[in-house]
Amino acid sequence: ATLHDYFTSVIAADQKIEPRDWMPDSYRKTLIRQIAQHAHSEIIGMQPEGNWISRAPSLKRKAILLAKVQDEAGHGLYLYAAAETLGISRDELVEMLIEGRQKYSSIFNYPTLSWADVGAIGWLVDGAAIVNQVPLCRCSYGPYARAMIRVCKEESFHQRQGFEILHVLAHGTPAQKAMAQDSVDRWWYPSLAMFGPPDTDSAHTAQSMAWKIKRFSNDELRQRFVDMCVQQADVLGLTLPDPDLRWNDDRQAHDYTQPDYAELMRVIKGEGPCNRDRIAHRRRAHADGAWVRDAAAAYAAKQAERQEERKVAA
Amino acid sequence: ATLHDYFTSVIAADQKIEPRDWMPDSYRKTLIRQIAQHAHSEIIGMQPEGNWISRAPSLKRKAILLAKVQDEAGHGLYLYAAAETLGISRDELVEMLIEGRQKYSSIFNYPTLSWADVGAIGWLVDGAAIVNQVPLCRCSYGPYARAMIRVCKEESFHQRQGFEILHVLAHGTPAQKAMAQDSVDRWWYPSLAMFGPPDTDSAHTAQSMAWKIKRFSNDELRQRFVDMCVQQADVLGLTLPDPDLRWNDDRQAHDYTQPDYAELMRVIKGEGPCNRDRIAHRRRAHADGAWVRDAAAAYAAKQAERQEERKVAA
Amino acid sequence: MKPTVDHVLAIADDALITAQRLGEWYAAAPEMEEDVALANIALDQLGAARLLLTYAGELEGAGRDEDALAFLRDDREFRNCLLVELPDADFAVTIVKLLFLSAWQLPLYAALAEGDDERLAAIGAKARKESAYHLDHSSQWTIRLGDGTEESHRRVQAAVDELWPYAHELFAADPAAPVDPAGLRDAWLSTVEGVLAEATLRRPADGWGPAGGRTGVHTEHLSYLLAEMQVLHRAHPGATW
Amino acid sequence: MKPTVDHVLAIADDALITAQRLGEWYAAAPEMEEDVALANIALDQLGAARLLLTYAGELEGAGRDEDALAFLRDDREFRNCLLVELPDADFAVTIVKLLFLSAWQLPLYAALAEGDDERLAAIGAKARKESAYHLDHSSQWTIRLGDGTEESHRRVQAAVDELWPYAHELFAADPAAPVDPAGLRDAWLSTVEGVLAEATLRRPADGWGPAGGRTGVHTEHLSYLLAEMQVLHRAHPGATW
Repeated sequence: ATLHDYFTSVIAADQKIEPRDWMPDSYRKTLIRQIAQHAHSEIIGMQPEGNWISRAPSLKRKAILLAKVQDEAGHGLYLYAAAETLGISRDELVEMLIEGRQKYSSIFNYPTLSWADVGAIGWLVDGAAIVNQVPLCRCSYGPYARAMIRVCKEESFHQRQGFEILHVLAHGTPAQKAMAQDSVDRWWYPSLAMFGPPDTDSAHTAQSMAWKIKRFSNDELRQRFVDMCVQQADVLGLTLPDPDLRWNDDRQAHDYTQPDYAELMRVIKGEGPCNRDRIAHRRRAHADGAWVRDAAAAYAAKQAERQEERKVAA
Repeated sequence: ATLHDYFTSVIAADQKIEPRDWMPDSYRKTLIRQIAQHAHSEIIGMQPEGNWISRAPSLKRKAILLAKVQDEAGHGLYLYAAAETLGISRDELVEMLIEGRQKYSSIFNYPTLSWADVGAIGWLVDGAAIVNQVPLCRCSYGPYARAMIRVCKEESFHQRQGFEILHVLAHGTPAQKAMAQDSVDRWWYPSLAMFGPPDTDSAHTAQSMAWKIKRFSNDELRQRFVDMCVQQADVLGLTLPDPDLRWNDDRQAHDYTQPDYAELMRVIKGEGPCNRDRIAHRRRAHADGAWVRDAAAAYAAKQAERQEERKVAA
Repeated sequence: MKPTVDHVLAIADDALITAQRLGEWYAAAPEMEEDVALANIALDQLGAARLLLTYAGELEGAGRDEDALAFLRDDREFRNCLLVELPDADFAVTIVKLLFLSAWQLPLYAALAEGDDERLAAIGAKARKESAYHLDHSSQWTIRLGDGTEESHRRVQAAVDELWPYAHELFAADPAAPVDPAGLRDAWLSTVEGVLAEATLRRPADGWGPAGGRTGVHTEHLSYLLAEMQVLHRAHPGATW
Repeated sequence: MKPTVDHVLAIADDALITAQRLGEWYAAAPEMEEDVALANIALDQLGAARLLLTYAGELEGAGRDEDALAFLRDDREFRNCLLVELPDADFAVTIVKLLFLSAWQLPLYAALAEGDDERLAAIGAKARKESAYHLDHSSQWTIRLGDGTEESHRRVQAAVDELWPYAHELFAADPAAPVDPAGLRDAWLSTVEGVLAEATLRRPADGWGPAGGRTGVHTEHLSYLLAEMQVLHRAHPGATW
């Protein structure tokens, strides 16, 4: 049997490919691209929410938000580590991010304009991420699947926190309720767009499904998300901004208006409201921190040298 | 008659020394030091008040404050111009300021902690400045005397504006009135200290008086200021924070508690609350603006060259 | 027909936010003369903003004066274009923002001065003269920076490239406006292209045009600006100053 | 005897303002691991602040909870030392501020943990463990920066020089305080001097010691920090979140 046959048989048996295993180059590349994009999304995703850390309206909310943004940094770290098992370094990946050669989730190119947006991101954006990611816990590549299990556990915690923020607002003062509704109005369609273009236009789906990296199509996942949200919006007492949203008894699912995919393409291309700010922020942090990283490296080298000298002397 | 005799006779006749006239080196140096310090004070003095431009509580107050800070820049400019008539360049003077080799009024090393401080600076600090400066309108050095006439006119306008700010606060809500009183409590003694050490300790007074640069002693001016403020504080309905302040019928003046001159000396030495911030701000502005000044100079040189070429070609 | 409140607020908020950003330069300009000039321009913009806000408040008829409108609206209620709220990262950005804005305000105020609405005509007549000075000042600096040193050329070109997309929002067609902004684009382009050419600067290609300011969907920067601008006024509800 | 409200507020506000400053670093630390670490420390400080503010509110007995104290006092009512409110101009400043603060918080919390007041003892017992981590983290970085490159040595020495005077305020004698700060100076000095020595850094001379924080006379920086921190809470009086 060839290496390729072995690879195929592992996939067919629903078992895991591990870093030590042979894998086709295109499988490796697809995974690197996807995991990196996922890691970048965690890192860039710190910005829109972090924007409200300094202004969180209560100390409890400030603590929860700080912890959430910290979790995102943590997710970024272990996703980069998962990507590194595929033979690429974090430094290379970060370089590709700040040079715009790799993408991150387009949703983070929208601005957070109010505190309610922190809630909406938790509820809708993290909600969509979970729908996307739960199947990835069974992904064929072991390190990615295991990272996803951990990420999903924390994400569902974040999603509940976001829901709770909106719930409090929606049951608060009229101004708070308006803030919550405004936020849902702005985040609904961008969240639907997070599942990517419709299946008819999706480039990578078939191969990824065959490799069991992907388990459901974009449209299947989007539908699942819509059905989930309708119920929760009802509990919140907020309206999803789609007049054509309704239960379809035949399909046993909700009919809904598709997001503006042309807008999605524009945002992916770089023309969202915040693309430049997000990348500029990352670049600035990277550049401003260079002297610190250099210092840490220089100190570590000196320490190693000193230890070497001590050994020689001993 | 020697040049020195002529100089002395002009002074004696209460006439003006002009830039073209011979003058003793020490007279020139004294004037340069004093005018430069005065100019620096205008420039550094923009900072404590400028600190409230962005937060002024009404648009009208914002406009008045912007205009005032602008006036200070203007005062700085014509005071530097007056110093330049003595054969020193503005660039040299600015250099001495940011290197800490020349002083500015120590009062600007106190922080502006509330909006009322904008009022207190106008009322007390500009008030003290006027008491100091009105006699300078008759100073023996012509360009300085003329600059002072213009400065004093604007300063008395500023002083009235400061008084008005405090008046509105003192007659406003309890919180506003408390803000005004707190501000007067903090600025009173530093304002008294603006007149310098007591006459018994003052180094430059005698010679400056003889030269008619200075016309009254520190203590005379300070007394005049106290007497003026007592009356105005009464109109404001605010208390000057000196329990021993009272009318002395024999002296036909108010007795009052001297400011803490040891504190004044510490602040002059550099140990006021804001000395470092003020100079750091000035340095940063100077450094950040270097590329702009370079560009303006380069452009001017190019233009001159082009004009030269056009002349040659014509 | 009277102009709508939102249309007047748009012009007012452009001026107000510009004044606020310029006010941040106090005691920090590259030259002392420029400290004076920037404060002057800030004062002009603030003056126009006050007249316009007062008029907007009267049109609204809900008893809001200039201060209520300036200090008690949140960012979603502000109608300024995004251009003016962007942070002034350096002097080049400040100058190019002012160039783009004043090259728009000048023909706008001129048209208002000739328009039907008496109040706007009076405000326009006053403000157009000031705009002419703002345009001249920012043009001269753009030229000096563009045709100055390598460093200044690089910086001002970067500012032009960065800000160009935000200019599109200024010209979004709105036939119901007192002056339809779409009609101002030719005058603007001819002014700005002339300045850029003299400054030896490259005119960026048109393309992406972020918008939203006129409907209250701003950048993340505006709410910080307002937090600072409004803090004192809001801390003392009902007080007079 | 119960501690006074002001004494508890002093410790609480130190922690709260520290958390607020550290929170500004989100997504901007030199390394991603450091993003995690700084958020961790911010969370610890915030956690201690919340317990202390709650206790201060109870001691005051006027019905103010942690949020009322955090969001509805103005800068003249804050009791934190000046050190913690200074802007974090670069990473070196952040680290040295944290070094100076945690080398003070650690013996303070340890002493509170052994003290008479049960509430403060419980808070101190929890917070001292966290302080030990903060001190370790900031010490390690101080050493790395001091003994790293020429550039990092220059920067961290500048931060030490700049901040040293502000440390004096921490030790102003106050025999009425739950723990007299004057008694913490020896432990602090021995810790900090040790770290500076290992970091090959010069220990500045003592001298000027700006103060005022404990009586509410702050630097000009604090009111800006509070304007941002409090803006949303204050915009919705009486709302719950």
